[in-house]
Amino acid sequence: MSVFSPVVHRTFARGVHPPERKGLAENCPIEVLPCPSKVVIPLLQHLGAVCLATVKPRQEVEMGDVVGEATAPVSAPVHASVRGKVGRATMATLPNGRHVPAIPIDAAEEQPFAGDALFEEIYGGDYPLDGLGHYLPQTIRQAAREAGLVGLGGAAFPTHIKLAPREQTPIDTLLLNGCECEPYLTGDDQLMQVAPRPILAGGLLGQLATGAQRVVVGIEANKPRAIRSLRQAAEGTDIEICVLRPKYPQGGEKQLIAAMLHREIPNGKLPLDVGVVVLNVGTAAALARAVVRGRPLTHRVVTVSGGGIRRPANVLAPIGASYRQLVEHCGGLRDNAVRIIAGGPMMGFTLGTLDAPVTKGTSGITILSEREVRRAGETPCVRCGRCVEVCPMRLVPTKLGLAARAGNAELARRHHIAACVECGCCAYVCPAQLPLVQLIRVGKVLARK
Amino acid sequence: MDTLISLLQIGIGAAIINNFVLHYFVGICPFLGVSRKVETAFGMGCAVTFVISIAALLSWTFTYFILRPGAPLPGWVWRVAGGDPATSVDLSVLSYIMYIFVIAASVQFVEMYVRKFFPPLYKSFGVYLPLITTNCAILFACLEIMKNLQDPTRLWGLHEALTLALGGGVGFTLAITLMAGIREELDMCDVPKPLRGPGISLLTAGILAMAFMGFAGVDKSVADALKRLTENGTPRVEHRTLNTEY
Amino acid sequence: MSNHDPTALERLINGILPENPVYRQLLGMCPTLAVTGAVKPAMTMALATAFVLISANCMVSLIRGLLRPHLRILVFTLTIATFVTIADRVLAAYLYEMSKQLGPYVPLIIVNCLIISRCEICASKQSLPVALADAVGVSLGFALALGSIATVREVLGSGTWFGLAVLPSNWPNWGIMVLPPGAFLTLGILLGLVEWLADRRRKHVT
Amino acid sequence: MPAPPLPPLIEVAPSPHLAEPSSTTRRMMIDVMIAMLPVLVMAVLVFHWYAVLQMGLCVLCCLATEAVCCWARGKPIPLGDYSAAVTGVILGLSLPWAAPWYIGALASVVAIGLGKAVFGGLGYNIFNPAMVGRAFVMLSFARELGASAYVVLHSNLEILTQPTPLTIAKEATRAIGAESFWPLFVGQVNGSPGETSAVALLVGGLYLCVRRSAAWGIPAGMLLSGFICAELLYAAGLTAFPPLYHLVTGSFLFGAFFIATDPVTSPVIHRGHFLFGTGVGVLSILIRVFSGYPEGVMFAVLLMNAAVPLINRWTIPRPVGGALAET
Amino acid sequence: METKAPGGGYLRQAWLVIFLGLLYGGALAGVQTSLGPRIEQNRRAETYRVIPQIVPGADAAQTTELTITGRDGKPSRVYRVHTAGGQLAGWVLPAGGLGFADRIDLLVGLDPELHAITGIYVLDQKETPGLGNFISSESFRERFAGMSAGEPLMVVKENPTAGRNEILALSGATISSESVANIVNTAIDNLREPLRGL
Ligand SMILES: Cc1cc2nc3c(=O)[nH]c(=O)nc-3n(C[C@H](O)[C@H](O)[C@H](O)COP(=O)(O)O)c2cc1C
Ligand SMILES: Cc1cc2nc3c(=O)[nH]c(=O)nc-3n(C[C@H](O)[C@H](O)[C@H](O)COP(=O)(O)O)c2cc1C
Ligand SMILES: Cc1cc2nc3c(=O)[nH]c(=O)nc-3n(C[C@H](O)[C@H](O)[C@H](O)COP(=O)(O)O)c2cc1C
Ligand SMILES: Cc1cc2nc3c(=O)[nH]c(=O)nc-3n(C[C@H](O)[C@H](O)[C@H](O)CO)c2cc1C
Ligand code: SF4
Ligand code: SF4
Ligand code: SF4
Ligand code: SF4
Ligand code: FES
Repeated sequence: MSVFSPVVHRTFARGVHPPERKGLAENCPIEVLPCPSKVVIPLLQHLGAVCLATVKPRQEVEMGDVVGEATAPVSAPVHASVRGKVGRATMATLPNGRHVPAIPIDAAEEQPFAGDALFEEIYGGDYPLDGLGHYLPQTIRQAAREAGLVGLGGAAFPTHIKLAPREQTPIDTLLLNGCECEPYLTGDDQLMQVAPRPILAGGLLGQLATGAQRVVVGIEANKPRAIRSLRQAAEGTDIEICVLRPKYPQGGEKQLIAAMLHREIPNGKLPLDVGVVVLNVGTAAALARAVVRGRPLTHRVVTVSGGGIRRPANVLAPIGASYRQLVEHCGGLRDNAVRIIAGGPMMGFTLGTLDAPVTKGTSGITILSEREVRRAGETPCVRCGRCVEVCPMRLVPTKLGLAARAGNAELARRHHIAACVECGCCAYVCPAQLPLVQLIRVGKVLARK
Repeated sequence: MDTLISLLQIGIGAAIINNFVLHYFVGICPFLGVSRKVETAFGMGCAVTFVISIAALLSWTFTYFILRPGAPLPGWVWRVAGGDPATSVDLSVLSYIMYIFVIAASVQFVEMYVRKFFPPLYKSFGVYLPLITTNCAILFACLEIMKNLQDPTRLWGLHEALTLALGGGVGFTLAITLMAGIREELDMCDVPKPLRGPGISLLTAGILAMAFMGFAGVDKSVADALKRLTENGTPRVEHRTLNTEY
Repeated sequence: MSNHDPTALERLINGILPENPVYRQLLGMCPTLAVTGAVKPAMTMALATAFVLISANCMVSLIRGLLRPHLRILVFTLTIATFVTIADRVLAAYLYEMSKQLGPYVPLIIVNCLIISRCEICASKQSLPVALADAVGVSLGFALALGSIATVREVLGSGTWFGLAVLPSNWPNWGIMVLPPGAFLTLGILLGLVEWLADRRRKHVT
Repeated sequence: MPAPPLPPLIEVAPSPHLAEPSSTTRRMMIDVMIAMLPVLVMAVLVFHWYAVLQMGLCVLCCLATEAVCCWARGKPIPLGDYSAAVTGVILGLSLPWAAPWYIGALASVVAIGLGKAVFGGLGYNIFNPAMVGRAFVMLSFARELGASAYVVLHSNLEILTQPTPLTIAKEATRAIGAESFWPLFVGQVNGSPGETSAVALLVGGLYLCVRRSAAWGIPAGMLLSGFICAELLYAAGLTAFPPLYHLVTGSFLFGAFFIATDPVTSPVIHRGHFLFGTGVGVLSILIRVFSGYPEGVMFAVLLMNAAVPLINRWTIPRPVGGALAET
Repeated sequence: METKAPGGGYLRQAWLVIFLGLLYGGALAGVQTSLGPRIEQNRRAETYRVIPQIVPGADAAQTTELTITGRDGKPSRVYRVHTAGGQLAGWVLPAGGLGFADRIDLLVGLDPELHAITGIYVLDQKETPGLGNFISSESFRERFAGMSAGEPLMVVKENPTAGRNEILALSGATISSESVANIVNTAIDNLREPLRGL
């Protein structure tokens, strides 16, 4: 399509074009999940240290109360997402397989907000885009920290750390990541359509906190409505909207920075080191809410989509709601469902159960049906080099896989295994159906020794 | 010019056509034993090339002046000692023993010299030096030089002996480095169990030897071509007729 | 394995199959590859090697009490080189054609690791009869290996065995078998075969 | 409240959960066969049914050997991936049609057995199986496969009574004129059935490259380097064929598009493809011009196959963001 | 194991080596004196045995070996052969050069006047079995007998013309055939002048 469009949009080198299948949930406005009777709030939803529980069993909590506090610099507090009574601390299994302590809360009958009111509470409110100048950087960071803000784009890195100033490498650009290049996922798209102002306000606050000169929103050309809505809202501000040619994994921050700014992040370094901070659009909206209205992060938009779900939707869900509740809200599984994936189909983890809680990092639940996955058996690598052609990090995935299989750490290191972002492009194109990403994960552990 | 061309011919011949390993089967032990990793294999190749050249220098000297039939030195001693000038002295029966000691001495010498004056070089291939003493590739080079000195119609000079040694060493390095690259790959292949290790290495060497046979005749035609070009500048003068016209 | 020094009989038997120098220990690969284009030169080579090995082993065993580590290898080499020269001259005198055909591979026996390893492992430690038995055993094993490889190569490559035609005259000779690649391929395949048989026996026993 | 049971098929698998549907090993092999069609049509036009006979024999023997080898190792018998069939087709088309039956059969057995199975089967072989088989019989039956094998003096097919272009090039005493280019290009000459028609090979080869079943860097490198090398030698008067002739005669194009491109035995990185192709091109021409053999593609491919592990090592790309500094 | 003082040990070692050196030296000297002549005779017989085959009428016993310097400046061995009656029967030149695969060594027989080649013999070659190795065959060698030694030999693939000094190549082994012809040409060219002078 982009071949015929008059504008040739920017993008990064290599990568793949998986079928987008966004149509399933693209036109579903965000709906609010009816308050579940019970939520289970994991004390670790982010990259960093586990939180310390601050509530006792049978204690009554309000929506927004702190239930776990951060005890280390790289950590973020967690909050109650409903009003209710704390139960006995348990363990929850996160989608990535980790067992972490969690606080269950039995929701009260009476919730402060429900339905549209809840949506209004989370994403409504007025954000004066030209009246934010008075917020001090420390205030912003402090608010982000207290609100338990972590990246909503997937990595769930505590946001206040990202916003901390750096002396050696001043930040010049703040990027808002609205790519959402994973197939099926449409939550960010919807959010940009209905709540552009909080997003932009978050961007401006991020700018204030980091001292960046520019704020740019990166968004793929396949989301025309979101682009229009953001453009409208951004009128009169200095925020730029940069439209990108759709390609996976554009949303990966290294790729995004390469596509938009033509900068390469040295391996082992962070965007900060090249003077860039990347925030997911959802994170930006939550930042604005935390700073301007002092509200913690208690809810997020989750896309429930895929050929294995009866009624694909974008759902605003409280953190700690179980996957089962979301799936049932969306009509339940179809009989041909074969994979339940936390996140999108390219990078997400499969679950063997629906009893996992939604966390701050849950961008979607993808239920794939028999037809959508190809489960051809694995055959030997024919060294065709297709994986090499698509690897956005310019690695040689076939050698990484071989090295992992053979337990050859030296080979893995020689091929820079640590640079892999596990985007899955290589495995996507591999004609031999090698589980390259899985092998590379094994290889990374091996190479570190 | 002719000398250069004939040296080229000897060099090409020793390096790729009559490759020491793949054609004459000498140096098989290091070829199979020290070809697990490319770096070590290359180091071994360099070490062998080095030692082989020194050994060729020494053994040519010994053979030319002492060991070949009609060599000047023993003849002189014989006459000085009052022997009958008509009987020639042939010490070639001592050749093998001499060569073996020449090789052992070269290895010792090279090791000492390199350690003293080129420590970085020593670090990179010094460890292989002692392994080389019993390497037949080096003795083989000495024997080839002997063969070409014993035949009075060939009577190689030092330059020819050194070219053979250098060509042989380069060919050895080429073969062992290629082999090492392949073996690193083989470690990751699903080779049938009985063939793992030496079996598959030999089969690979066999295929490599087949591939190298493609060079048969290259030394001769390159030399011929160069001769034609340098002699009269008229290319493709051939003393043969062709009955088929295209 | 028992930890007593092997007896003469054990040495003899071990050398032939269980510790076959070529198939099990990969020693002496160069002559194994180089002279096995036909059975006749292979057997001549085996004979020459046997002569050198037996003489050297006996000699070394005789003087073993006098040997010091740093001079040991020197003495071995001197001994081996002398016997090789003798073998070489005898061949040239009585089997001139064969000697020409074997070319440098007779003198190369000097550096054949098979011989020096037997001197080192057995002869420099054990008495004359044991050293002799060891040398005979290993020589038989070596001859067996050379003979088997040469048989495959000569039969397939020339249709003959020991110069006698054994395949029908319309058999197309596989020329490659008598060329260098044939040597590598045959040895590789035979090694695999021996390994496979040994593996099966091991499984059978347990 | 008991949780309702999940559908029975729910499974756990590593990401990614999608795969490019058209990308399979089998599909690549089928592409080769499709690309081979024009070549086959020309072969049948030029050599009549002889062309197919040798090829059919080789395909059958290759498939049989593959089945036996896999059965012996207790592996599933993977004839469905068609790689053995491709080996058979390429082998059959590269042998002189008139070679006795046992040559095709032995070449096939060696190709799959020695060229492929001993390394572990599909994907593991270091050397191009078809070329291993061909080299084995070429070195075994030099008489039956040499230059004279192509010439059948009393054949009623006129083409077969002429020597092959390469023989002529090797023995010509003067440069060969331009008037004979056209038959070379179309394929109206003697030779192995797969190699005579340059135009059919170009069509098939381009299809392979466009389909990405073959890496285009290999033929590109090979043609470029072959041309330059031949030009230099021609200018020096060492070969009777102008460079363009060298590219369209013998198995140069066949090699460039169908043989050197075997993914298993060529490098995996683009820069490596080009290097590999360049090596094959240069060696092919050098061997053709200087060695005792009329054609060098087979040897050149085998030689460069041996260098592939080294090429792969030398061409490891610098990852985006550079190498991780050693800590 | 030995428990002698090191000094004594070294001394004994030195004696041992000297003793062994003498022993081996003696053995080699013995071998050389007893077998040397025989080996020399073998080497000679290799050539002499075939002389009657390549120079008709020659008697191997009536052969003298000469060393002359050829045009290339290197010493060359040649054989002057005689009939049993003592008449000059011709010359035999050892010659060598590269063939298809490796060195080819030949003997070339010439008539007394150096006008014609009387025959050739292949002493050593490693050409491809079944192809190039037929240069050793009787039928190939015969093609050289009677050719002129005054002008270079030519190799053709079919229908050699009588009187034009053309040799029919072995089919499938043109290169080996050419190599042999070239070696013969070079050897004659190299030695014709010096031989004339004898
Ligand atoms: C392969 C890959 C794909 C990603 N795709 C997206 C994406 O589509 N949208 C997104 O917001 N973040 C994506 N991320 C996460 C971003 O790299 C980055 O962590 C995020 O944009 C930072 O913002 P946050 O901290 O607010 O989440 C991806 C990461 C990787 C490694
Ligand atoms: C892949 C392939 C490889 C070949 N390799 C050789 C070769 O190495 N030597 C050869 O003589 N012919 C080879 N041929 C056949 C030649 O291309 C050509 O047909 C043949 O040499 C005819 O030329 P000639 O009559 O001069 O031998 C090969 C053919 C193919 C298809
Ligand atoms: C394996 C193999 C071995 C060969 N060996 C020889 C050889 O020893 N001598 C030779 O002249 N040609 C040999 N050739 C043939 C040459 O490549 C070349 O085709 C031939 O000399 C052309 O001669 P022709 O025109 O008489 O067929 C061999 C070819 C092959 C494939
Ligand atoms: C483009 C392409 C070219 C191929 N060329 C060859 C070939 O030249 N010889 C061969 O044996 N197999 C060839 N194959 C088939 C297959 O890759 C080969 O048998 C593998 O080497 C077997 O592991 C080819 C396959 C493809 C896709
Ligand atoms: S895409 Fe798959 S088959 Fe191809 S080289 Fe990569 S790992 Fe191997
Ligand atoms: S190697 Fe890593 S970075 Fe490259 S494509 Fe594969 S998963 Fe992505
Ligand atoms: S001769 Fe040397 S390299 Fe060969 S096996 Fe013996 S010790 Fe190893
Ligand atoms: S010692 Fe030499 S001759 Fe013996 S096997 Fe080793 S390399 Fe070959
Ligand atoms: S969804 Fe696009 S990179 Fe994550």
